[in-house]
Amino acid sequence: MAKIVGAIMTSHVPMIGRAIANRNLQQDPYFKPFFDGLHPVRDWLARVKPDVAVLIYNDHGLNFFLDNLPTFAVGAAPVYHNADEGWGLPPFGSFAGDPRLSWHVIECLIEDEFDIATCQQVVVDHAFSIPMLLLWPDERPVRTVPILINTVQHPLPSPVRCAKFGRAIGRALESYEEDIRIVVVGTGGLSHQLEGTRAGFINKAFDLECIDSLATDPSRLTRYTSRELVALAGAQGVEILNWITARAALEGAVREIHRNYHIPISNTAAGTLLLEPLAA
Amino acid sequence: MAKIVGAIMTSHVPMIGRAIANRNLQQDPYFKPFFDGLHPVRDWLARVKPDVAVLIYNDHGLNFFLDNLPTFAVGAAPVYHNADEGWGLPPFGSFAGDPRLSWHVIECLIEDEFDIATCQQVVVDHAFSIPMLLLWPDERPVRTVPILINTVQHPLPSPVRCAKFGRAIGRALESYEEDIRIVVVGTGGLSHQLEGTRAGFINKAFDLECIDSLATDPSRLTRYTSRELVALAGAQGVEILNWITARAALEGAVREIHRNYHIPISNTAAGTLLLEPLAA
Amino acid sequence: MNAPKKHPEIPGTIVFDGEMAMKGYALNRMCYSFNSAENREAFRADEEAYCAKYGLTEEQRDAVRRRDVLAMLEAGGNIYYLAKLLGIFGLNVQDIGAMQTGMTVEEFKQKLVEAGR
Amino acid sequence: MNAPKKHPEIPGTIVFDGEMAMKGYALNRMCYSFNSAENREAFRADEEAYCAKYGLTEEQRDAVRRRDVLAMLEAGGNIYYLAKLLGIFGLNVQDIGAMQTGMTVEEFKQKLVEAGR
Ligand SMILES: [Fe+3]
Ligand SMILES: [Fe+3]
Repeated sequence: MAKIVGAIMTSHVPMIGRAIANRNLQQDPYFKPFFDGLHPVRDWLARVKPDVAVLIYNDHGLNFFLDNLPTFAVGAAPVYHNADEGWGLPPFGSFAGDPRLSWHVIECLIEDEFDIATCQQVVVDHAFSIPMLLLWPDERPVRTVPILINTVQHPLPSPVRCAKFGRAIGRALESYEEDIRIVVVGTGGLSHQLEGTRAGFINKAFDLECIDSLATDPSRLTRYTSRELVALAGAQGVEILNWITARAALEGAVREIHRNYHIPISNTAAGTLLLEPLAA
Repeated sequence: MAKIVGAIMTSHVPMIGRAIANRNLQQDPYFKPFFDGLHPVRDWLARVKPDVAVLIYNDHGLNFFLDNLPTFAVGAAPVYHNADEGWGLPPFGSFAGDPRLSWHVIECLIEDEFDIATCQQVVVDHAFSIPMLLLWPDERPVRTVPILINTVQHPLPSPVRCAKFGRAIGRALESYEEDIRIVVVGTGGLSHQLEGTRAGFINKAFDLECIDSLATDPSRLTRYTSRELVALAGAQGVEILNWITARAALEGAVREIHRNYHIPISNTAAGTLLLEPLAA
Repeated sequence: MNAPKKHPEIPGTIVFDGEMAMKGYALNRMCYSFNSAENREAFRADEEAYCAKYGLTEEQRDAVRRRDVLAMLEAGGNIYYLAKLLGIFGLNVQDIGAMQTGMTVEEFKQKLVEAGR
Repeated sequence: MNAPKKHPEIPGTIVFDGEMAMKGYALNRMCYSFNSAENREAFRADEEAYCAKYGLTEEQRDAVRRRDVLAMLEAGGNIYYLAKLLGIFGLNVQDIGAMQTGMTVEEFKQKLVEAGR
């Protein structure tokens, strides 16, 4: 049977792409505090060697438009191409899919009454490619399953619904018959806001509360509405929904392997968190 | 406050389009038994004069492709155009939307934990246009809200989930603040199958069971899985999910105003059912 | 929930599930393009080139060449998309019903009329 | 559930909900087209014609002409789509952060560094 070996949450700020394209920048004082936080995660990955990464993220207007914007979507393609998003980030190539696992997850989620969209083709954006390159800078040893959450068009799914969705994803993965090791990756956040007169908003206290809650008591975050998350974490900080969902894929008690928090990368408070199920 | 005045279920067989384009055919013995069943429904509509029709139907590969196929979707456009589906049915023009009501429904459904896709543009197919023309042959006096259910790509939503979805649609409509009268229309069915060596499959006994159940005890239909509906009603007969959803929008006891059942139109058992909430 | 159960077979019916969807994507994508009259024209003008452009598998191309509906379904074709291709060939749902069941179109129509008795 | 409650205002923030979506559709649809380099080129070549083709409202065209981000948001623009248009103007998220808050870019960056203290 398949086994979830852990959950990684990490930011996907486009500016990180610069320091991926030019690795020298990773030693630059601006980027170093964030990249230093990734080494323990890469060491852990080298040790646990997952076969598959399930990426829980939000599309930023590359793959989906407002004419058909799913609340939750699951990719089921043999390969996912990263593409031009229009504002200058160079694409980072392609990522192998695992359509058989995708369809298993889709079957389970529909049976569990999640009304997902199924996507047999997905162009993945920086919220998928940047975390993949952060976690596996030199090779692409894992197959991937993209799971997308709407953070573009309100009403967004509530934290409660996302937590239920994450738990259902976890159950689906654990019921897969093949003996594979799966890591769940939630991308985005932490606090930031791009638009409006509150642009540049950061909420360090709330970010630290989020990291603590996800590590020790994730139910604390499900008290909030998605609107309240916008107020507390900023309009884009609501990407914490991806973290909440990824965290909920782990059942039972967890062990915190690593955390990192740094302000700023571009307009964003950047964070990383690695949790392992205690049973693992 | 808004009020649901009734639910109409009717078939959307493309061949009906011929007798819409050429009304003389409606007196032809092939079409007459079906069209005769519509007169009491049109009389009822002339009497209750709804302001809005909410159409619950399935797209047949015109608006959605497998790259982004929602389980449930809600349209929120100011106008919906009917278009060429590739196999010869001439389009029947355009239908006015009610985006404000659409967004109200969307807000309510997300709050109720239905993971719908939102669609600010929808090209409607024969499953929308044919019922509209059957119900309002001479004018277009209602605004519309399209609600789409996946019947193309398995896994489909279960009858249980569809019934919950329908009830949530009903609650959403009834909580709308404007004093409007709304009719819910479920389209498609009844038993038919286009593909495979079982093409031409019809199940009269099951169709009559469906009509009876929806009129008197809709919970009987939610015992089935969607796969069982395929076995019992045919691969396309599974469109009964649209009827189940529309019926569930009505709360409490209902009065049956009219029913009609006739085999065949093209490959399909064609039916019509009109129910009114007893409280109305 | 646990792993979805294996579903019982439904006689004479290929349920279009993930398995079939994986197989049929190229064919279905081509068929979806036929919502546009221009694309239907391009297919008519050069069928082989059009199929190649959409990367159809050899099994799919062969089924299309032979106008063999059952083979198209076996190759992962979904009937809702196939209907657009079959329309180009001048086949409606009663024609393909007859083809798939090995009847004449008249026999197929008669079978449906009798189902109502 | 009953009618969704009116949500409290969030200072300095326009929540992109149905209300804004209804207002902004034409602008957002244009911006979505800028995922394609060819379309970005066409916009650069003839901005007015490109805006007309997508049916922008006068309010939206005026906001685009003036490179006024706050006005684009008021006109229903969604930041995820607007970012593609702003990229054409050579503006990144820190540039527009400064514009919207009335700071210089250096001041805006400094404000972010200070948020970490
Ligand atoms: Fe983001
Ligand atoms: Fe149909």
